[in-house]
Amino acid sequence: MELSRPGPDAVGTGRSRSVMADPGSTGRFGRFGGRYVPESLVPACEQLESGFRAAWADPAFRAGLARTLALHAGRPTPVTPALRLSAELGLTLLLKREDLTHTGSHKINNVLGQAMLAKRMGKTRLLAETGAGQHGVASATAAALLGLECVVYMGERDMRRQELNVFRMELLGATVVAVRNGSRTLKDACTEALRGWVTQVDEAHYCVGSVMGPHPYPWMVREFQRVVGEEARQQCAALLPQGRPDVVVACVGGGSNAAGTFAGFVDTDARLVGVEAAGGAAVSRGAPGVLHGYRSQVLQDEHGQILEAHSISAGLDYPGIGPEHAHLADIGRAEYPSVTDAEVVEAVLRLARTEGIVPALESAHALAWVLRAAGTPQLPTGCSVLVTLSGRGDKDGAQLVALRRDGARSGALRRDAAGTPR
Amino acid sequence: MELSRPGPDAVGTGRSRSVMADPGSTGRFGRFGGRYVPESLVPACEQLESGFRAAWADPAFRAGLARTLALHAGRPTPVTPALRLSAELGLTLLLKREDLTHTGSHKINNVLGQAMLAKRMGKTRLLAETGAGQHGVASATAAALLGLECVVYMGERDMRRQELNVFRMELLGATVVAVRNGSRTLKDACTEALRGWVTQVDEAHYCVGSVMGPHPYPWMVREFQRVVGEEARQQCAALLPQGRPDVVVACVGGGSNAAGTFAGFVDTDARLVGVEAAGGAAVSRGAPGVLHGYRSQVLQDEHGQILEAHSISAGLDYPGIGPEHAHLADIGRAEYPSVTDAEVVEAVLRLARTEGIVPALESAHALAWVLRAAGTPQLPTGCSVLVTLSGRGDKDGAQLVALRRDGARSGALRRDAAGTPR
Amino acid sequence: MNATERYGRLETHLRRRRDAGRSLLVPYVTAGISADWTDYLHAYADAGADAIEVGLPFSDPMLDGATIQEASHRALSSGTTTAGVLARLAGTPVAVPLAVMTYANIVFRHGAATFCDRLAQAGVAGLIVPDVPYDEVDELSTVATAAGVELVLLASPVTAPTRLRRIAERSRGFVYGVTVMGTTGERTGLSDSARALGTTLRGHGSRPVLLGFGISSPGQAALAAGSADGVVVASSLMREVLAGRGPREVAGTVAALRAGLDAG
Amino acid sequence: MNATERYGRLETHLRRRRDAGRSLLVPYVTAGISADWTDYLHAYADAGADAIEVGLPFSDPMLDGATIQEASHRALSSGTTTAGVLARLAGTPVAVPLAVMTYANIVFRHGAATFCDRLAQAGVAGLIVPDVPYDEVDELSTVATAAGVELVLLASPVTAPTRLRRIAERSRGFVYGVTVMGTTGERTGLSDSARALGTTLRGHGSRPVLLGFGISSPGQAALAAGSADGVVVASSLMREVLAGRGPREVAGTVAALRAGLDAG
Ligand SMILES: Cc1ncc(COP(=O)(O)O)c(C=O)c1O
Ligand SMILES: Cc1ncc(COP(=O)(O)O)c(C=O)c1O
Repeated sequence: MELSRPGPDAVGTGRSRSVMADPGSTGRFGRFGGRYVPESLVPACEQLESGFRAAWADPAFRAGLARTLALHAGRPTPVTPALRLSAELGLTLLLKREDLTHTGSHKINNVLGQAMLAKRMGKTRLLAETGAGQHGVASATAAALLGLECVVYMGERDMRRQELNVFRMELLGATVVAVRNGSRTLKDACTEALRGWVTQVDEAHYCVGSVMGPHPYPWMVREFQRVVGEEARQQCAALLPQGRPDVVVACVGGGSNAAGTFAGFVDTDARLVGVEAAGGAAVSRGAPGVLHGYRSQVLQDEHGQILEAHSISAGLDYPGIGPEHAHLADIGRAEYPSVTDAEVVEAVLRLARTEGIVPALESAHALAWVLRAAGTPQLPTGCSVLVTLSGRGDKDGAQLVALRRDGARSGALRRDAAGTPR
Repeated sequence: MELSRPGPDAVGTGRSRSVMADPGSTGRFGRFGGRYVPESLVPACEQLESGFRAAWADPAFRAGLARTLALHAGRPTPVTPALRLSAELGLTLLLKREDLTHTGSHKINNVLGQAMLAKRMGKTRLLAETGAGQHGVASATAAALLGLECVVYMGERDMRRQELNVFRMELLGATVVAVRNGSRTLKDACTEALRGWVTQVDEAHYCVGSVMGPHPYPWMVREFQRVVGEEARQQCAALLPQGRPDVVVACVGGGSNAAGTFAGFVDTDARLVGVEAAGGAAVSRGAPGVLHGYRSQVLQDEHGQILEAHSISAGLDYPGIGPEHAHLADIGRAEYPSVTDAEVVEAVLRLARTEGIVPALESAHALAWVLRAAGTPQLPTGCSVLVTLSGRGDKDGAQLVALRRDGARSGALRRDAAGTPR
Repeated sequence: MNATERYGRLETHLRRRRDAGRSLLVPYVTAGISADWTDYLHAYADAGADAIEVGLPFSDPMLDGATIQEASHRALSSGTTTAGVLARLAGTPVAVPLAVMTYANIVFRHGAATFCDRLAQAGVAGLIVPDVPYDEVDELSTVATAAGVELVLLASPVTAPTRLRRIAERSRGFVYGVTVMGTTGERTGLSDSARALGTTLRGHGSRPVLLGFGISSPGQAALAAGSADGVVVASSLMREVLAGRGPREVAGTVAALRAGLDAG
Repeated sequence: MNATERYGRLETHLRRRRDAGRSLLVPYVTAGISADWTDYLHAYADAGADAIEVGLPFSDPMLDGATIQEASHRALSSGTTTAGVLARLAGTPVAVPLAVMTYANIVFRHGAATFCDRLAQAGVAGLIVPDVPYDEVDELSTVATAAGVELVLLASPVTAPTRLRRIAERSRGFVYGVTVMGTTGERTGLSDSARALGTTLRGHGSRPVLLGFGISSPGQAALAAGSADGVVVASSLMREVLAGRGPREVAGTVAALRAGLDAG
């Protein structure tokens, strides 16, 4: 695909404004989305939808959320020009720094929104699912800040792999529930959280961690993450001569950081690129299906059984993708390439050594695609690229150390290579 | 000691402006400071002093540093009103959030300043000492960003204890040199870094990690950290009815976050409190001495042998204290109480569960003093307190988990207690 | 029998029995749980089942509790597929109507119409899809009807009154009243809200109303049948199946439930 | 001998020998390195030392390389203290003058004046404090003079010309030219800058100029003595001491250095 190079007048014009808009009461994005939940959860979803509609239309709620994001979570985050890497790649690379938020990823934007909404709706408890623990830690954080209880569902296998994050959640006062079903990982934690919600809908809000789940979640989470794209758009306007980047790139697990980023640019002519993990590429390797309450592209076998995703990054180890992304792919407004684990490790190293930033493995997917595409017709020399760095890599240290020990996936991590700037 | 409660007119008046000023060519703060280095390092210190004087007087340098701090490191950091904890303590508690900076502590302010200065002076390599690894990671980060080489000296014992941070430094392209002398910890790393500097003064800048070392370091590092106090002062003016906090509190290892914070308030009537670790309380338990190139209060035995500090937090495990702090204590402008490891663990838990912030063990010292003093004449009900949260607690997770396993220092960390909000 | 002839078989059958004064009993089995799983169907029918719910296993059974999760997992692990189950059912005429219970993803994998046609071809009368609620039902209900499959809708204790009426009207085969806020699984007693749900649903027409989720003992079944037309029993039976009890043995439990209902 | 009488003893002694055409040799030993450490002093003197540098161990010896660090560490570990060392020296008259080498913190621990008085009482003639550079020397130099202790100043290859002159003028006992940018420790050869340093320092007056740091072999010593009045030798001797060689054995090395100097 050739890079589209619109004239300046095309910015903010060519695209329909109805893309990434309010999906209405059905929660549909084209053929995707919806609300595939048991009847017992329908009232809760309806109540949440109307609660969110009211809050989102209430300037006081939005001001309160904005204030909390600013005073507590550290917004706005900067857009950093990656000067040395840009020079190496022959393009202008800008990084939206969600790694600098409180708790270290964009997840906090969403959980603060949902926690404040839950409190406004009179709920006293947050439920959350978590894989690697990032969303769990963020949820526990928001709950502590607002004086809510917090119960986090986590696969037993993930709990063993992420002992530290389990500890962090407990430190924050949350209760972590071990999920012993199925593959004992994220998808089972989601399922279990939905089950748990059914039993406590009155007092509990289920704080979904990405743009997935039944309506209104995909829409609501995108709106809570919209701040990423809106800030970035303003910041790009100040940093780039042409006012907006040619290409906007974000990694996609469920797709919340990508959705928030894209929301800021969907009405421009910027190309939108969501990068999936090769082992969890729901758009290119999935098929339409229903999982965790919504219809989307889902990794599944020919019989309709959900497949486990496999990625070096726990946060992208999810077999679905937010329904709005499936729709954006359908209509051609965004593309969803995927990158391999080895490319991801290379990208972590490359950014660390050129810009002094160690990105989360998740975020490094977006960067890995840029490294691959730079200088090809996909990303021609001289173009400008905004990459959302969804989170920081501190959490991945132990995993990378283990990788180096095994020497398995990437020669780039070997100790002898580590000392040499590349 | 009674809390001073000045009238509003006292703000910015009562105090002499010469406190925390330029210490001149001798680098003296009262009877402390100076430049106790071998003759072979004197020219390098002099060159550094004049290089810093020139840069600091150059608006272009300061603008460049400010831009890098903003675009890359995430400044300004917010001041967060700790609403729930304030209510519990009966006072107004504000937190200056250095934990939200890139790499997770105030250390980045200093290393970016020094790295940019080193580059301006034509150096091609940064040397740094590190204990827990925070300053080493920050230095490696700044070096990567500016395209400098980086060599980090680290005690062999600390390297074993902090494998992850060693890995992070290597990931960032730094070379970590194991120090096998003496106690094989921070103080030996400092000594070894000074030794290393002697052999490569032409091409290398020694990037000292706190307000210590020979002149101009204590002054220069305080100036690079001044941004913490100046931002906080402005932010407090917007947040507090009386315009400035009654008490300003920061933890003290070498004392850089405290120095930067105090610099913003020294000319007001705010009380200044630097909190040391009970096992590293250089002011209250040290004696005047000379270590690592400067004269100050130093933990030592009656024969003049330096003692190892012992604290739960690696970053405060240092037997000296910045000379300007020793001077501020001398003249009574600041106080330096100390807190125990057990109080520190309690403070971590308390902040985590009331505000959703897990502070670094170092930073938790400042908070622990507030918890102890709240409601006593030290911090009477209704007063306002600014605490600098110098860093985030992610790095301490493994240590706290180990503590819980041992059940040694604090019952508060036991698993059964963890689920219950306190 | 073509689709149109077949359509309504489940409901007709249940109505007839109910109208004869019988409390309805619909026991459950997970398809593929053992090599001889279809023997449970015959044994259930012989023990007094009025219809049988056949679980088509799904990897992520959102509305199921630990027992049926485990059963689904086992069935899938031993290679159970939708195609295989339906082929088996097609070759296994059972004396009472069957309703398949599965999740939306299984239904939509190759298109809902194709799925319903295959059900019909296998002789299955009804379909229960707990994660397709009333608002999402249009597409599925159209193709199910076209294929001659009765789409059973579920109602919960928190479903709003008008919505309950619509569900009752739109459901085919029977109306499935979910007695608890929670997943499938054994519980003791029967809540007031469960009884109220049965009563309300019965008030919205003459279609049979069955209560399910958490009903395990004959006494509970009898209690439930007091405010509905009958019960669905799943987890308590599957616990026995998982424990290795064969069709005859589990049928003993079904017979006991039958007796409880008949006595109640 | 009171302070005033004593003062200048080290320098007078070294000048006299130098003026007699002798290249000066100042070997080093770490005080407390072994129980019999004072025997090294006598042995050194007998083997041709013109003065002896006695290292007073410090926990954080910034300017010392691995060998002397290890020696300091061993001495401290076996309980060596300043007071103990000085008491021992007071009871051990040595045939040549002694200069104590230590770090600022040891000097300032109980006040520089007290420290210098104690040195004098122990019969020590000179003091070398490598981490008190020229700019910081006022306080110490005043009290040392008052106590009758000659404060030896150091100069390095990168010290600026005017500063070199001031150091040479202000130093007492001798001027210590540090030959390398680096710590103590053995090296091969001798750099041009080291020789230039010796030459420059000698140009600033008649006070003896010794070169030190990295001088280990008799040949190197002779080379160094070509552009200075003599040498300080430390690490190579301490390596032998650490290896367990006794006073007589190490004195053999001192004698070889003496021979090298005399031959050069
Ligand atoms: C840093 C980071 N980035 C990205 C993701 C993926 O989530 P999403 O696709 O919703 O942005 C995660 C999930 O845990 C994450 O931790
Ligand atoms: C988070 C944090 N706070 C405080 C300190 C202590 O340094 P200083 O006293 O110079 O602020 C450290 C040192 O590593 C640190 O990492």
